[in-house]
Amino acid sequence: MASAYGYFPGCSLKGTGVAYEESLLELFRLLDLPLAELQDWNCCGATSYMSIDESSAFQLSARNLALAHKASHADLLAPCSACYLVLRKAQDYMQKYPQVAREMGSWGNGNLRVLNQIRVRHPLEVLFTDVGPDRLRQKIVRHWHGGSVACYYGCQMVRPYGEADRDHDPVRMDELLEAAGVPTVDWSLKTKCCGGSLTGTAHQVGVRLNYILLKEAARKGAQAIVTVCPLCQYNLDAYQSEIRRDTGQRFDMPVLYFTQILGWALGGDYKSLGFPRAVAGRKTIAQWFAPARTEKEAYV
Amino acid sequence: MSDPHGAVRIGVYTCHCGSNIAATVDVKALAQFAATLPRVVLSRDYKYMCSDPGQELIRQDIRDHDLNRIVVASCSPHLHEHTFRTALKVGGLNPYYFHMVNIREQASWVHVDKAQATRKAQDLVCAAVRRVAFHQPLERGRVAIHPDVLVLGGGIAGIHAALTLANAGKHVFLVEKEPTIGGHMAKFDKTFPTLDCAACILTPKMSAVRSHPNITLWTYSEVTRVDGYVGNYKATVLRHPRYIDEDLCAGCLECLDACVYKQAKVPDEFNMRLSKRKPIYIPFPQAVPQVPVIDPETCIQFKSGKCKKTCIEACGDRHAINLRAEPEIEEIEVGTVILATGFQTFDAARIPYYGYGKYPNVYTALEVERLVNASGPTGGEVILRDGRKPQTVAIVHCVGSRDENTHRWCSRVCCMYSLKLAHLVKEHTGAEIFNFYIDMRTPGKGFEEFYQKLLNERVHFIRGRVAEVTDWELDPGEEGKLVIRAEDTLAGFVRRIPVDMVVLATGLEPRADAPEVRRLFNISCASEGFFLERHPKLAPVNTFTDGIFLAGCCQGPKDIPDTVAQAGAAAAEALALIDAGYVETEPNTAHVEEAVCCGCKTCISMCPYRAISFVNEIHKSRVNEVLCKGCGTCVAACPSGAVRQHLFEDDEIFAEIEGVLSNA
Amino acid sequence: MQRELKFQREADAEWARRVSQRPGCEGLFSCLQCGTCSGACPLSIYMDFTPRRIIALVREGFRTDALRSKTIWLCASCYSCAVHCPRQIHITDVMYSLKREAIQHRLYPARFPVPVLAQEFYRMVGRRGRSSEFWLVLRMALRSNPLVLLGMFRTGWDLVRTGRLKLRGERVRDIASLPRELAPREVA
Amino acid sequence: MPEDLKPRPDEFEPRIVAFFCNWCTYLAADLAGTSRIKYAANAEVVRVMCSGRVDVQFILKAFAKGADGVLIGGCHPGDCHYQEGNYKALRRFRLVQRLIRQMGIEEERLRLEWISAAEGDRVRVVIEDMVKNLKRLGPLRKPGQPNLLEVA
Repeated sequence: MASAYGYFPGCSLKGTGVAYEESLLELFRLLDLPLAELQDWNCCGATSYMSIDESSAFQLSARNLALAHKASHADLLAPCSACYLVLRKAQDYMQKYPQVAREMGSWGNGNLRVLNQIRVRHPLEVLFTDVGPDRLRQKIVRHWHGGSVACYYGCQMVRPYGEADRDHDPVRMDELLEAAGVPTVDWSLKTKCCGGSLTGTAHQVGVRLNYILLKEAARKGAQAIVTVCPLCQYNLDAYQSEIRRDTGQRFDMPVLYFTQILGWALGGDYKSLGFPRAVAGRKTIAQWFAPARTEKEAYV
Repeated sequence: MSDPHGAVRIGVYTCHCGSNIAATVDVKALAQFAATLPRVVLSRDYKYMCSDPGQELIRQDIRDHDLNRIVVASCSPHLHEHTFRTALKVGGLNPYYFHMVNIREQASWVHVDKAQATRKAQDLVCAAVRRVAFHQPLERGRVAIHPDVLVLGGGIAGIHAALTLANAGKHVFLVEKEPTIGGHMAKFDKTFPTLDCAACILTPKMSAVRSHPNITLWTYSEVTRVDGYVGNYKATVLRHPRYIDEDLCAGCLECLDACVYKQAKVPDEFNMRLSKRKPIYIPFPQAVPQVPVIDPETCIQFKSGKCKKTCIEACGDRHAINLRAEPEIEEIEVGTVILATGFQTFDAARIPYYGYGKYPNVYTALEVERLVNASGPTGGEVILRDGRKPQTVAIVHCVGSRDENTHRWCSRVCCMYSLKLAHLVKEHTGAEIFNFYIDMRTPGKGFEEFYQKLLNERVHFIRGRVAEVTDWELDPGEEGKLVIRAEDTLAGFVRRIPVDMVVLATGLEPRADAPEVRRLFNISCASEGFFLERHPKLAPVNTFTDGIFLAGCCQGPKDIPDTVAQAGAAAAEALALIDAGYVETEPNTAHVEEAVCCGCKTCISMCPYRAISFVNEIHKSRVNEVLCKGCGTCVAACPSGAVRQHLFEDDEIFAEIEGVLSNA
Repeated sequence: MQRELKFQREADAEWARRVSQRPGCEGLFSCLQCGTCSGACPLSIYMDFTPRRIIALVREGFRTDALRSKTIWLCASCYSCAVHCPRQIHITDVMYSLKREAIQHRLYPARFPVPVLAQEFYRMVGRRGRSSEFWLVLRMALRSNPLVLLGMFRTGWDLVRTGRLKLRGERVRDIASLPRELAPREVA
Repeated sequence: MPEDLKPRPDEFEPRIVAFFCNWCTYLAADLAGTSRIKYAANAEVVRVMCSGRVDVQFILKAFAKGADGVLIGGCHPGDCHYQEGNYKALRRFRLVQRLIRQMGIEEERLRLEWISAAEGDRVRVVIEDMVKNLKRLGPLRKPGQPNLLEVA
């Protein structure tokens, strides 16, 4: 490993997804994997920006890639599935479409090849390929005493431009968690969309999608859902009380980041892994992860 | 200065091919241009040169204008070179005083700019005119045809071809990879659209093969090597040991009962692994030959050497079982070959969102064929793996067909066999059946009527490709069922339909070993991997290698009627060659100018056919023109230019090169 | 009663051709109308036209019908259609392309929050280089339907007490180096 | 796409002599035709039975007589209709490449491609690509520069 992994947080990990950032940093620290935040990064463009102006959306990505190049990062980690997809899509379009390439020409001092050489990667794929279940297994220090979980991959990480996992039936999160001794349930909604920003715009529709996900995960015997994307986590976590109000169904199901669980298994600290930031299933979370003494304070 | 071709009088004919050429190449201008070329005494353009009047034109002009060289600018020589050479012959000219210019496939059809296409056509004509001046009169050689035929593949195609040839008194070697003949058809229960039972129409033909005096049947065998050329092929056949002597075995099958395995434990390939067989087994009751096979992978004796060998006891003094049997090699000589190697079905697991291999109640169509079959694993009862009778069944069309992510082509039979299975399953179970299709394709005799019949049987037809087969439940009615999610494109909304059983109508694809077979017989594959016919319309069972013919699905997906028809056609093509007794060979062979040959022997190492020998007396090489295939590799290699090739003489090709560059 | 008849003059074939030439919209005309996209789409059941029908509208040139549809705004760009499509059409990118055109020509459904959010997001990122969920949602709500804010109270509080709601918006230091907001282009 | 194939009057149009084997590449070119695949009209085909027949002299002659590029098309390795003629062609090709380099001719002007009877579109790809490269290289006979091959 020549240089450190570049780390592109994206807006969510500084906001509602802060627990993801915390656990990611903690986990990489525990694995002694160097991680350096991209200096002065900007928004990836995301789906909304793409809906207004494609070319400047791509230029936003280009700026980030150029920054990564300047910081001589071979790999750029994008934990947010949306950022991950958008950055990779920008690279894909640069290669496919001359007009896009022309518009992005000003970045990376006009040399687009350098922007394409940067490998935009998702932490899940990094942990799976650069560390792998076997090496992870050896580093496990905490024995799992929680229930079984449902791995939820969401949509944008596995779809067209990504290579984080197989697009229809991803398995890598399951394999990593099982290596950490966590039992996972096999369910069919691993890659069904959570609605993304629709929970904010077409609220009922967005919430409904998350209700379906929670219901099915519960039906398959999962006591928690594990995610790889801040938006998925937010949607599944934050609206459970509302779902309860509308449907009368009480899930109170923890929705965690895979980085939190792996971090915990490697001996990470409860707080620095961002566990207290969960909205739903706080009791379960405390029981599963909090050190006995802090348990009381853990669920406020 | 004197012209070496003084006496040469060339006629050039430009074909419009309707508008195929005329639309992109200015044929008038081309003809006028040709008229200006040296030694061209006549240049015409005509709507269809290949038509009778077109050919008559050439024949007439040869007489009226005593032409002695002919150039035709039209389509690909692969299409009509022979036609025009014959025209010359009839016109009283040696057929090799001819050269053909391809201005259709390689000009008018591939270019858009008329000026450019015309310029290119002119260059090509110019090249031909210069070349043809050098042409010499040539005679075609003759090679005797060996009357025996090799048929590779014992499915319905191979069986039908073999029987047709055998009945015509030709000796046939029928080679099959599996322990029995019958192929895929033997696995079917009924056949569409007539619903007559597959076994009833197939097994008589199978036993006819077995008993036919003119057929040598080698099952459990493969062709490992092929040499020679049309009329004289030598094939090496490897016969895997089945450990039971076909001549000694009476087919009493007592050895099966005697096997120390009281219960069958090995997944049965013939039943799509839906049932079990013993290590010593016979694929199915009507198998031909009626001789069991021992599978060394699972037989205790082969694995540990510690078996009571009860099978041998049971066989008694027939001594048909020989566990020490070795593979046998057979060398045969045949004049022609018919390839009927068939197809394989698409692996449904390649489309994860259809859940094959994940949900036990998702089946492939071929598995269901066995389930509805009276001699199948369930004795013809359609029951799920858990023993339940399905009340609702979904049939998913186009699995591995019409899909850029898997196979682009339409597999042609799936719509019809889906209709058949829908009918049969409904008949067996009374279940409610949903067909999910993109387009219903029923273009065959009685096909559309069959579709109508099923509509009246109240089978559901939903126009929409299934997006997922899943087990997540949204509606109480879906508990414990498989849910089909698809857009009902005609009703105009998305539907979720809970079912007990899903049947995936998997498409047909080339066999995994098609590339090896292709190499073995030196033929081509089309881009999708099926064997390539010589011409899609005019030579559908021929290949580009003379004497090798295609029958059945190895050439592309087709149903049983088409397969049988094609097998008959292939047999007829072979018969035509055999009964002619000989084939004419192209005279484009190599020959050595002994005066120039320095005896360096370079050419000898070049020839893959050992056609060149060294004559020590005169210390020079000599080409055996019967063995020479006319590739010309030796010619190009000869340092002293002593080896030459008829029809591809250096002068001729130089002239052609100068021609195409004449206006460079 | 609404007329259910379409005259050919309402079909803009030239527009269809142009759309099919936009990046990501290739293969529009190879669509089989098999409906796999609609079946795979988690939101098609809420759309006024299923994705398949949008493709049909576009390639037949029914521009306004396509651009006014709610469908394009309900697309959450999960790309499920794209990975399922047997013709490998990137339906998601077709939707994007239509969204952009609808925005540019103000053809989106009135007071429909999605385009509003998109525009707010666009402005915010243009100005600050990063987005802040809090301010974004606030502005969006104010511009579309302020009442929703009431419904959001509970969720909002949850986020505040878990320290996940940042009121101080993030911003890029070197604003100058941000791409100048270019007028939406490629819409012919 | 047809628009791109329209020639620009001023532009240099390279001349390519293509030696195609009768069984694979020539058939591929025919297939391109029957599939109505469109490509540049710069290449003119000389049919030989096998790429193994392509004589060093043919290549030199082509360059001498004004070809800007020479393309040899044969069957894929292992698929030769005459078992191994294409391997012989490959050996000879290597030799000639070294030879023409000595004569100051860029190696890209001589190209050997394996194109099977099924690969109609490959014919387009190869020819289009070769035309692109040759346009970049410019004419073989640059004004003033003597052509070493005139002797051939």
